[in-house]
Order: sequence, then structure tokens, then C-alpha cells
Amino acid sequence: MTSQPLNRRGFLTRVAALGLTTALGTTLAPHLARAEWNKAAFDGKSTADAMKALGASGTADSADVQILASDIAENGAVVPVQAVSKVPGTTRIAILVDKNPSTLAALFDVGPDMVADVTTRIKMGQTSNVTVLVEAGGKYFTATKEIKVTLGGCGG
Amino acid sequence: MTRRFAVGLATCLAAAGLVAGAARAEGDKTIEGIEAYREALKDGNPAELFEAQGEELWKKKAGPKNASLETCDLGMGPGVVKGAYAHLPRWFKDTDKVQDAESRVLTCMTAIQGIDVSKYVAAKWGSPEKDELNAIATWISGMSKGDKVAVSTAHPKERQMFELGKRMFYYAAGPHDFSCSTCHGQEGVRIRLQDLPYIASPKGAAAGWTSWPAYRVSSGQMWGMQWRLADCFRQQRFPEPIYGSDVTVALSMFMAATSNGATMNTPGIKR
Amino acid sequence: MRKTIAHLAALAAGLVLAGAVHAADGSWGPGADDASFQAMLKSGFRDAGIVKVSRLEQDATQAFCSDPKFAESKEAAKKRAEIEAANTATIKWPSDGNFLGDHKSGEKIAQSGRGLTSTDKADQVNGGNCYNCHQISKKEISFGTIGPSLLGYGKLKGNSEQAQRETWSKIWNSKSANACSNMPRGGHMGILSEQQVKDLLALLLDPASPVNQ
Amino acid sequence: MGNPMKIRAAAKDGITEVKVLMSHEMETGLRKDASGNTIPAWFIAEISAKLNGKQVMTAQWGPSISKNPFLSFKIKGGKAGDKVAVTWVDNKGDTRTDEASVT
Repeated sequence: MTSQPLNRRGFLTRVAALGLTTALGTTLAPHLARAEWNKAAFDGKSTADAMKALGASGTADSADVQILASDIAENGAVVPVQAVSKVPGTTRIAILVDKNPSTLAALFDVGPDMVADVTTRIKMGQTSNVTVLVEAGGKYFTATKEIKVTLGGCGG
Repeated sequence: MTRRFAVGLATCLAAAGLVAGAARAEGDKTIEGIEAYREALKDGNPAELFEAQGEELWKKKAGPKNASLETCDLGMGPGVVKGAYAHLPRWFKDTDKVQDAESRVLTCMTAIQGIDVSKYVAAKWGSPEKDELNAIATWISGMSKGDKVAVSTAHPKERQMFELGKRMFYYAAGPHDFSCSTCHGQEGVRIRLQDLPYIASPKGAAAGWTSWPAYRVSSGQMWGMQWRLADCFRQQRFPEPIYGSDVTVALSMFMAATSNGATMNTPGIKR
Repeated sequence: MRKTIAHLAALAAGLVLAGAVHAADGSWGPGADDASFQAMLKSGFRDAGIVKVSRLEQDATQAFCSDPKFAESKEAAKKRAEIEAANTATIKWPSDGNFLGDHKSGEKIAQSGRGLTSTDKADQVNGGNCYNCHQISKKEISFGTIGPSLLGYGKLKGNSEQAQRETWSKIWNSKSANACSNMPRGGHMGILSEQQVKDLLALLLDPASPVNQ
Repeated sequence: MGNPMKIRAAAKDGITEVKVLMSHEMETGLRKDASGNTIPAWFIAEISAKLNGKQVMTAQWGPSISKNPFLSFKIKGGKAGDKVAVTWVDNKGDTRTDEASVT
């Protein structure tokens, strides 16, 4: 267990105070990933928008891409989604929720040491299509599934 | 219960017959979907994050006496946490009261750490104070995971608490005439898509008692039984039950003792 | 409504005493150890938001139904009928004689479970809580089952004045027909306005309502 | 620096499955507080994992990931006793790393 050295936190706090960070605060955040945080893609308001920002063109549905999720989510705050690609040479997997204000939920770089099989939990504001987008060898493949979001509890 | 329910609604029941076939097919699909959803959630319960916090709080020196809670007696002797939750609520000699895990922790915070717990009792749900209490209860409950519920009603005060809880369960009041039993007084019904355990039955009591504290995915919050009960009362349109008060312990006693023999599955995960 | 409660509280006090006799066989339950129970209620709750502890005071119907074993018994038959009659007497019929409002508004009221909780504001428009317990429109798959399905309700029941009056009395004061119904007394307890009850009636009875499609 | 993560890593048939629970609010930036002010976005933006010090997984997240996030992924190779380290960085620049042994 290691935690952030205090001096850098202090620095970031000061930076934030000066208003140098953007609304999403990513400009000066340290980067672990190879790529910069893809603001344009995460700002996408629809699947088409986000795909465009990700450079995905000529996408095609593929049986080698799987989206595993229940048909109905009892609560939109937590919707488990598993994304699997059997496409050889998969390098990226994205999970997109068409009707969310921020359509792109997650973007995984699939390196040589990784199996193209990831599970996470997403928020869904309403019933929507959820798409798994896979990039392999410069080509793009998708699988889409509608997940219904229901109102649970007493609504009070 | 079934009878009084049926009387006034006979006409409506006839209407239901008309469409039951179509509704059932649709309903089955819905239930299947919900089952799959619940199954997927079980894989990683964020309650674990709160258990870790609770353990840390238990072991951390705090309060005017700068002491940890590690000598707190939860009924199995000072410092024994393993298995304690499965035997709570119970009567404690030092307080001459029946206490659940959460009210007992308040006693220990007062006696061992010298903390004035009134601020914890008064604090709103979701406040840092209540979050601490919830985390501690979560950890304590996890230390009984897999144990059989074994709550005693042998002591007269335990017996009394059980009976008072049972009576409270059926107490109807407020603008909606709701009691606990309005929703939890019969087998196999639900609110919206939420299954409602019939808490006066051993199976239903177990479904409730053995799965709280639970992580609520709807709010991303960790709820102990005290919070669970408080929110039931809120939706019953009742005033707010005071944290750790007899009325909350009595209901817990009724539920826990009714579920005796069931296996603790805490902390749980819920919608 | 407050007046009614105060009035009925007196009745309730009488009932509680009667209960003590019924529980004299040594068992617990209502009537037994009443002092402890009242002390527990008094020390166990506090005001929260718009909800005051005075809400714990029961009217005669609530007190009677809080002992379901007795309330369902043969001995209680007379009392049950009295309670139903008292509740029937509270029903206020639509002031302009029109029973049916707008079914679309009715659907919204049926969907809403808001109102009168400690986290609601005083100006919150109360919902009917209907879908919490009933299937109503086919489109809504998230419905409860504490009450019977109301899908096709008007199709079966028709839209005669008698059907309207029966449905109105059920929503206005459910305890008029069944002393200990699980259903709230929407009109009587001031949960729903007259217009809201009209809209709910339209949802259930209007041939154009999705309930009857 | 947030609260500790919970990491479980289990090796089976040459694949190590890693399950991670993180403690984070994951605010969308769209919600309003009681007084009507927008609660600023605050979410884990980047996440990565190392197996015995070698980077094996990187991802970018947006505010559509649930509060107290859960992530499960699979690494080729790995055996009991290997170390899996997971690091997140949020949009405020806060970061946390936790480690677990493969079982």
C-alpha cells in the first residue's frame, strides 16, 4: 500500500486553486496510461459522437464481440457489464451507453499480457443501448444490447 | 391477513384474472432479468471496503480516553468479535438492557473511549459520524459471516423485547395507516420489483436479518440494520426512530429471534 | 384531517383498554404490558422534517388493525363492521358530480410514491403510491403485488355510475369496505386531493386509458 | 489519497483473474446539492495494473462508472505469490496504489 507523497498533493491543490485545471481537471493529472485521457471521446453525447472521437469508422457488428449483462437492471446506479472480444489482435475495448450524458463509460487498452475480457459496473440514467466497441488491427467491431433500467423500491 | 385482504378487493381480483396469463409471461422475463442482475452484483461487494474501514476504526485509539474499542464486550467477553453478531441482540448485565450491535458499540464508545455519543446519535444518516458507526457494524457483522443466528429470549428482558418488537411490527399509524406488516406481513409479495420478506415467518425474518448490514447500490451507501429500520419508518410516514433506541432494538430482537438457526450472510448487497 | 385524528384518538384509547381484556390470557401483544409499549414509543422517536411524533397517535381504525389476530377473529366481526361504517361515513363525493378526471394525470399520480415522509417538503405534491402495490398499465413492468392487478380494470367493471362510486369509495377510504385493508385512505387522510382522485378514477375507468387498452 | 482498495487475484490455468473494488464517489458533475449548486465532477479517470512491476493493464474511465467502482480483468500468466499492483488517478489528480498477492 503506497500513498501519494504529500508535496505533490500540495502542488496539485495549489494548481487547482489557481484555476489552472479544466472542469474535468485532467490537464495536469499524472498519466499512467500511454494515451492522454481522451476528453473528446468522453465528452461524446451519443454512441456516434464518441465513436467518431475514438477514430472508429466502418464499424461492423461481430459475433466475436460479446456484451454480457442482464436484460434488466434493478437500479441504474450500478449495472454490471462484461465486455469480451474474441477478435484476434484486439488492442482496445470501449463500453458506450448511448443515452448517458457521457456516452463513453470506459476505454481499455488491451496489451499483449491481457485477455480481452473485462468487467465493470456502469451508471445508466435510463433504458438504453449499450455497445461494446473493439479495435483490432485498425478495424472496428461492435456488439450492442439494450438494457432496461427499472424503478425499484417505493420511489420515495 | 389473507382474508382481510381479500374481502374488499374481490372485484379487482376478478379483473386480474382476465389478464393474468399475459402478465405472467412478461413477469417471468422481468424476474429472470432481475435475478441475472442480482447474480452479477454478488461478484464484488463494495461492503468489503467498509468492513476494512470498520476494522480500522475498531482498532484505532480515539476519544478523551485515547483507547481503542478492542476491549469492547459484545456479549462473548471483552474483545471477542468473532461470532458476536450472530448472538445479538442480547441482554447485557452492565447496562441491564437488551442491546443490538449498534447500540452496544455506543455503550463501548462511551465507557471505553469516553466519547459523548449524543452527537453520533443525533447525526444525520450519511454524516461522517453515522458512516463510522455503519462501518463498525459492517465489520462486526462480517465477523459472524457463515455463523448460525442464535439469539436468546431466555432472560425476561429479552423475552419482553421480543414481544414489544412483535407488537411494534403490527403497529399501524400515520397518514397512510402503514405498519411494518403492511409490506412485510404476507408471503411472496413485492413493492415495485422489490421482493418483500414476510418477516413474521422464520424464512422471511432470516431473509431480512441475515443480509444486513448491506451495501445499497442505489445510493452507494453502507446501511446497518439501524439505518434499514429508520428508512422503513420513513417510508411508513412515521417520525424518525432514534438510533439505538428500544424500539429499534425490539424490532431487531423480533426479527433476529424469529430467524434463529439461519446462516448469517453479512454484509450483504442490495438494490 | 387533524381534527378527525384527535377525535378518533379518544376512541382509540377506549379500544386499547378493551384490548387489555382480550390479552388477559397471559400472552403478549396489544394490551399486554401497555405501559412498556407506550414508554418505548415515547422514547423511541423524534420529529424529523415535516413529520412530528404526534403521527404515532392512532385513530380507532389503526388501533383496531394493529392487533390483526383479533381484528380477523369472529369476536371482532361487529367491531369490524362498525369501523367500516365509520369509514364509509367519511367519504366525500366529487363536489361537481363528475367522477372522471384526466387519465394521463392519473398515471403520473399512480407512478409517484412521494409525499408526507420526513424527507419530503411540505409543498411536495403527494403521489398515490399505486404502482408500488398494483399492476396498472401494461407498459409499466416495475409494479408491486401487495394489491391485485388492475390491468383491464375498467374493461371488466364498466364505467357505470355504480362502478364509479365503488372505485371512488375504495380510493377515498379503502377501509370503508375492508376495515384493515393494506391500502391507504387516500382522500380521507388528505393524501390525495379531490382532483387527484378523479384523475386516478379516469386512469382506471376511462375506456381511453391505457389500463383498458 | 482515498481509502484502500480491495484486490483479489487468483491464478488458474495460466490466467490470472484480478478483481478490484475501489472506494470513490465517482461524481458525474451533473448532480446538484441541496442548495441547488452543481456538485463538481470527481471520478477516477485512469487506472492501471502491474504484475510483478510490469504494466499489464491500462484504462481510461469517465463519470459513467458506478460509485465505489468494481473492475475485473484477466492477465495472461501469473502464479501464486506474484504481486499485482493497481493504481488509480482521479480527475483531481488524487491517486492511490494498492497491492495484493496472487493466490
